[in-house]
Amino acid sequence: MGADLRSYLAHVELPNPVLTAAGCGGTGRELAQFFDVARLGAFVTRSITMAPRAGRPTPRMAETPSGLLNAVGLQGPGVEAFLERELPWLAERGARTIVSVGGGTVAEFTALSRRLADAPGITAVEVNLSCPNVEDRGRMFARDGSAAAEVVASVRAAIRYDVPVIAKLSPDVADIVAVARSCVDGGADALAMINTPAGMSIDVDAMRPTLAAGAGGLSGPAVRPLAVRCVWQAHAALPGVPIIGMGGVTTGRDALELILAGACAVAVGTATFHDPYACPRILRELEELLTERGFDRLADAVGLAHRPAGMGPRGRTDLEESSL
Amino acid sequence: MGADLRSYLAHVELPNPVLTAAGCGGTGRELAQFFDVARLGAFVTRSITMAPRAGRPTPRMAETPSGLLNAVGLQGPGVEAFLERELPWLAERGARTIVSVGGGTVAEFTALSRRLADAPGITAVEVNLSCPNVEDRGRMFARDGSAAAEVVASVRAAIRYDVPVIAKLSPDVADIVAVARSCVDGGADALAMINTPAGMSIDVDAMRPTLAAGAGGLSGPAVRPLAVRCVWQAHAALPGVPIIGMGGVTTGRDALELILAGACAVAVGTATFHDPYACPRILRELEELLTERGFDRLADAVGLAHRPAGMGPRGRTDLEESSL
Amino acid sequence: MTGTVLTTRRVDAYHALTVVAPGIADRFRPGHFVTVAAGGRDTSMLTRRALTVHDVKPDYGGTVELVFAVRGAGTAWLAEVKARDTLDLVGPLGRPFPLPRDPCTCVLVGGEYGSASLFALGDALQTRGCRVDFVLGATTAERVFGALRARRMGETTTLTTEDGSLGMRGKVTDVLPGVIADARADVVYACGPMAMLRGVTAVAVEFGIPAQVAVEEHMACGIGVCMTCVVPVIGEDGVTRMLRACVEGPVFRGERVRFDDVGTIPFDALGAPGGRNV
Amino acid sequence: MTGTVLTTRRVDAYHALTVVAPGIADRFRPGHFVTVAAGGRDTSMLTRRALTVHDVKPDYGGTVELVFAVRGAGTAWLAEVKARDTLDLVGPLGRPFPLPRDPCTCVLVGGEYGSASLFALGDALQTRGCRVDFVLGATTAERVFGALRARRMGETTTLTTEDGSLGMRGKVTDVLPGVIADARADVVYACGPMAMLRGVTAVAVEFGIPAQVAVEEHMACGIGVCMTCVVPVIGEDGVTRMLRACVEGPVFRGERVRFDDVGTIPFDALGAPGGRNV
Ligand SMILES: Cc1cc2nc3c(=O)[nH]c(=O)nc-3n(C[C@H](O)[C@H](O)[C@H](O)COP(=O)(O)OP(=O)(O)OC[C@H]3O[C@@H](n4cnc5c(N)ncnc54)[C@H](O)[C@@H]3O)c2cc1C
Ligand SMILES: Cc1cc2nc3c(=O)[nH]c(=O)nc-3n(C[C@H](O)[C@H](O)[C@H](O)COP(=O)(O)OP(=O)(O)OC[C@H]3O[C@@H](n4cnc5c(N)ncnc54)[C@H](O)[C@@H]3O)c2cc1C
Ligand SMILES: Cc1cc2nc3c(=O)[nH]c(=O)nc-3n(C[C@H](O)[C@H](O)[C@H](O)COP(=O)(O)O)c2cc1C
Ligand SMILES: Cc1cc2nc3c(=O)[nH]c(=O)nc-3n(C[C@H](O)[C@H](O)[C@H](O)COP(=O)(O)O)c2cc1C
Ligand code: FES
Ligand code: FES
Repeated sequence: MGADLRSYLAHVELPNPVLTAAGCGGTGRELAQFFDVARLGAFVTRSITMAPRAGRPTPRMAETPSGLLNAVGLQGPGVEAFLERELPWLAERGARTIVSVGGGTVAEFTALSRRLADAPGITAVEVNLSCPNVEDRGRMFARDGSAAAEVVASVRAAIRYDVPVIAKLSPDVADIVAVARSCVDGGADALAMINTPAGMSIDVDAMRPTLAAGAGGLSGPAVRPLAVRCVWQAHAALPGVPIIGMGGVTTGRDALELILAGACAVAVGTATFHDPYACPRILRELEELLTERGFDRLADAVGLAHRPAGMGPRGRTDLEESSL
Repeated sequence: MGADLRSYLAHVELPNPVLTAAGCGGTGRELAQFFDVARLGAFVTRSITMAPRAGRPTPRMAETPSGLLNAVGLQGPGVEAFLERELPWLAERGARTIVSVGGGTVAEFTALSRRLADAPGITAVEVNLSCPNVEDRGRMFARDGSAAAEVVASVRAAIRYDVPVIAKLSPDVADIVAVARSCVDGGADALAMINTPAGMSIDVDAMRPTLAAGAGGLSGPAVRPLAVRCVWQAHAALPGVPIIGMGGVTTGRDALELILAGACAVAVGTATFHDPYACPRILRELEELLTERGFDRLADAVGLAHRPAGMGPRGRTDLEESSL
Repeated sequence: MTGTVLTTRRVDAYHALTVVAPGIADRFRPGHFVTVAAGGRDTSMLTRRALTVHDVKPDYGGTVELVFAVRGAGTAWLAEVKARDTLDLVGPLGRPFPLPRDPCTCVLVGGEYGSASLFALGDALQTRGCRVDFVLGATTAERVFGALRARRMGETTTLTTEDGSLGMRGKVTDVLPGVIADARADVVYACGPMAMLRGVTAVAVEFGIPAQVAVEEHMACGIGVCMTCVVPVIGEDGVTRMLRACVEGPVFRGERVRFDDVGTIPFDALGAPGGRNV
Repeated sequence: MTGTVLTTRRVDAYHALTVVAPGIADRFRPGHFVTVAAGGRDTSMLTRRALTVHDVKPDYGGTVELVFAVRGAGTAWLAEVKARDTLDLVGPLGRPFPLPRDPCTCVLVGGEYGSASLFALGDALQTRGCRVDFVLGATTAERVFGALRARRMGETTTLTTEDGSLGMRGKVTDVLPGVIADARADVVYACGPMAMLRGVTAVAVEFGIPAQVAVEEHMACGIGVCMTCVVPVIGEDGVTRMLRACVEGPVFRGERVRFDDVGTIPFDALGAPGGRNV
């Protein structure tokens, strides 16, 4: 008998804690050739925008040591096409769908959330706060606690009360806890971290930036130490808030690292590019690791690495970390 | 005939642009077994503090994918011992010495700088702004532009006018340019970036943080995309300010990447742990790359990747980038 | 999806690997590609490398042959792979070359290692009773791939090199009009660098015949989930969309690819910036 | 500093590699270690692995033998190295075991792979006319390294295993007092896990004889520049300092190492927090 892998985002139960990361699982159809998307804890969509978006010019990717830079620019068909062609397909397949939303103004987030409010088959809404705020010289919402909170509040107000709203944060801020706290105060039911920090690579032969867009977002194992640190800090400061951890998870051990730091669910992005079966494999590996360590419930492992020194390996279980 | 490799930190000329990174070259004596430290553009010391410091408990290091986490905690003998035993030895050897300074309060930075002011053989002073500000609940100076500027101003006031003061910044802020600008306004003659962003690793067997200190600083190739981005942004915003680029430089190509992004000198940290000869090797490789690309002067390559699209590879040379 | 490497060899400027991969060989159709993991365990290289399948054979349940040039760290690693090593492959991927329903005359144009995908295609076309003519080109002789095989298989084979070291001096597009005219070709198939595909398409358009071209864009996943490999392509409805080369291509109708705009977002593309979008 | 691997073999629970490295063999003294680059080109592993030099031989200008247990990714990679591969080594590093000026009786204590460093030491001691007795221990029989060689070389050899599968059931410290007493030992040399070194030191202190112990701390550089490998050691002046195991050790006088405080900064160490420091 394996461990009980159920994970809770506020009151919403997921059968297991392994999700796709936003923008890394296509529409779901592409992955369905490799495994049944209903086996995911949830499928997280790329960030959906109001209107169709063509994204950034190519090259959109550059490989860096243990990392990947991308500048896709939220290419997508817009919310109407998403609701018509993508969401119903996911629902049909029995996938739980977390819809990631992106926008350039608070008004746009509001409009988008209203459009999603009545759509059936949405398990949760994830707010991609790493979008440039066009009303603040393109500064990312995630870089500014109050702007982030305003967006979260606008989404929270528009979305049905029983659909959790998740605030997705970037690590490149001076104080991730402050931003996280603002978002929770703004109504976020859960946090997702980390989105990609801004990075850049220069082609020393062409003597120009490798990406057409110049800068891009860094993902993959290179950023895992940043992700673990952010999850740890947020969990320490806001122990009651569920956290979806992500950033460089490629194995069950990596997933467990984030869980021990305080994540109750884990999303897999770049690893899927290398291994299309990454999500189900990581879930299987995680389950084995939990069983090996004698856990009956995933929830007992969440945040366990925070237990004070000197306490045994399971010292945390009675703290009801699982009440997330 | 190789390219002219001279590099300028304000008015101070260095024979070449390859430096050790603070805290990664010991006292200089350790490296001298492998190569002549006078062949470095400059030797940068670990961050010197007023009093002796024992640093953090062990384990102080953890390997991460293409990265290294460290939590050494500025172990060192204090400024008196430094001036007595370390600086004279470097001067004797003919090394140009950039003294990195660390402190917990503005007053301490001031006192330290005064103590260094009269010492002979100091080529420049680098201010390690990634120190926790004990008067602001341990928040790093580098995370707050005005605190950083205050420290820089206090050091600048104490140090002789002809010794450049370099502000060393961390990437984990929302706006590196804002912090850089504050430091320049506070009197910094040059910038050094990047110090290590905060990261963490958890031992999934012990189910505890791998480092005794919990979190640590992430260095190595994993962070190079962050370093390139920071150097690029700072150079774009402050084109006249010399930048020492660092973060994951392991080869001449990596060094050239930072130079094309806008660094006029490059520091090598973690790479030396893997290859004690890293600095002279990187210098040799850099020289070859510059020659292959037809550069007569290093200065012509500085920031070259910023030239507008459509311009030839050397389109920037007439912009007098070299007047740094 | 790991396969054992059966043989490795050098073919002029290229490396060729034959890998036991029945699952891929079984489903292979000409124009398919695979992605290969480079660097082994603990590598710092995260992304797979896309390589066209050159050939499949029934040996050992099914093998695939890959032909590649060393470009960066990943292909340098692949070049050092030895027989009996295992290789991690995903595939077959992409939309293969569409085959004509009725017998017709086809000119197959290959640039550099791009020719690698043309021989399986030639076989399939000939099986359907098509006439096949080859035009292969490269910068220099040792970078022309498959000249011998083309000569054996093609009704005619024309070679070009930019330095004149093999065949005609010049580019494939210099000789293509003559080959199309002589063969009275009905369709052109091409694989090679973007600039060549653009030229080949222009020639085909001039002759009023379709061109089927296999494009190359930087790919991070090869399975359609990352959106990094997009190319501006005009749809049936006349609207330009940024389509993924890995799943909506790599083979496109040449006339539909906006070659001049590759590496940009054309202002009139669906969702281009400046419209009413975010 | 690359050397060609001459032979690889398994020795019970351990792997042994012999590498041609004249520059290291020449300067070797017992207790020295080397650092090895793991993972090859394009690896994601940045730091070298520290391994004690087990043996040096004059063959091929000079070879070094390393003995190691697989622990994590780096040693797993090393375990797959084959003869004729090249290995990137730096060394010899560290302060070797100090040798007594005059002939005396020495007990050499090794735990797990720690015994590897004791045979070259035993040779050197015997050359100086010393008597050498061995005490080797491990958790279980196959993790006791070098029992045969110890038996050939030592005046006496006592083995211990925690599960009793070889020699006495128990720890080296259970038998050490007897061995010291019987041999009337003048000095103890030890290499092995920290807990064992602490125990050995305690026994030596009880007998009033010096212990020379080779410690193990996590190392990022091995050459004294990174400050990650520190251990609290009491100086001649009575002041505790955090000393680098790689250059100020790995061999320390056991009585000077504050074993109970390893992994902490003792409150009375020079520059400990809470003093008048930053
Ligand atoms: C559909 C398709 C089929 C291909 N078939 C072949 C073939 O049969 N033979 C052959 O030699 N080459 C082929 N290529 C090109 C081949 O994928 C690149 O040469 C290779 O990925 C370069 O990897 P690298 O590690 O040597 O270079 P690096 O520059 O180190 O690669 C860095 C990253 O960029 C990506 N990348 C770099 N150049 C290209 C490129 N041109 N296309 C796609 N991704 C790139 C790599 O996948 C990697 O993720 C094909 C490309 C595509 C898209
Ligand atoms: C002076 C000295 C001599 C040693 N001699 C031997 C020997 O002869 N045989 C042997 O089997 N082992 C020896 N060790 C221990 C050996 O260095 C570690 O087992 C090895 O580094 C683990 O690497 P890994 O990749 O398997 O583990 P990982 O856990 O993947 O290593 C991660 C990082 O931590 C470091 N690290 C982890 N454990 C240790 C450790 N115990 N000591 C130092 N660094 C560590 C590694 O160098 C690496 O940088 C010695 C250690 C020291 C300090
Ligand atoms: C190609 C690519 C596209 C992405 N698109 C989105 C997106 O649309 N919305 C979003 O919130 N995050 C997006 N991300 C960020 C990921 O969801 C994730 O936060 C990040 O990649 C770190 O996880 P990883 O290291 O597992 O990839 C994208 C990442 C990549 C690599
Ligand atoms: C072990 C270690 C110690 C360091 N000590 C200092 C220090 O004392 N002062 C400082 O400003 N930076 C210190 N740094 C940061 C480096 O100077 C450098 O900014 C960083 O490591 C990035 O460069 P790298 O990737 O080449 O190592 C240290 C880094 C490491 C790895
Ligand atoms: S390569 Fe990822 S979508 Fe095409
Ligand atoms: S390992 Fe770097 S100082 Fe000892």
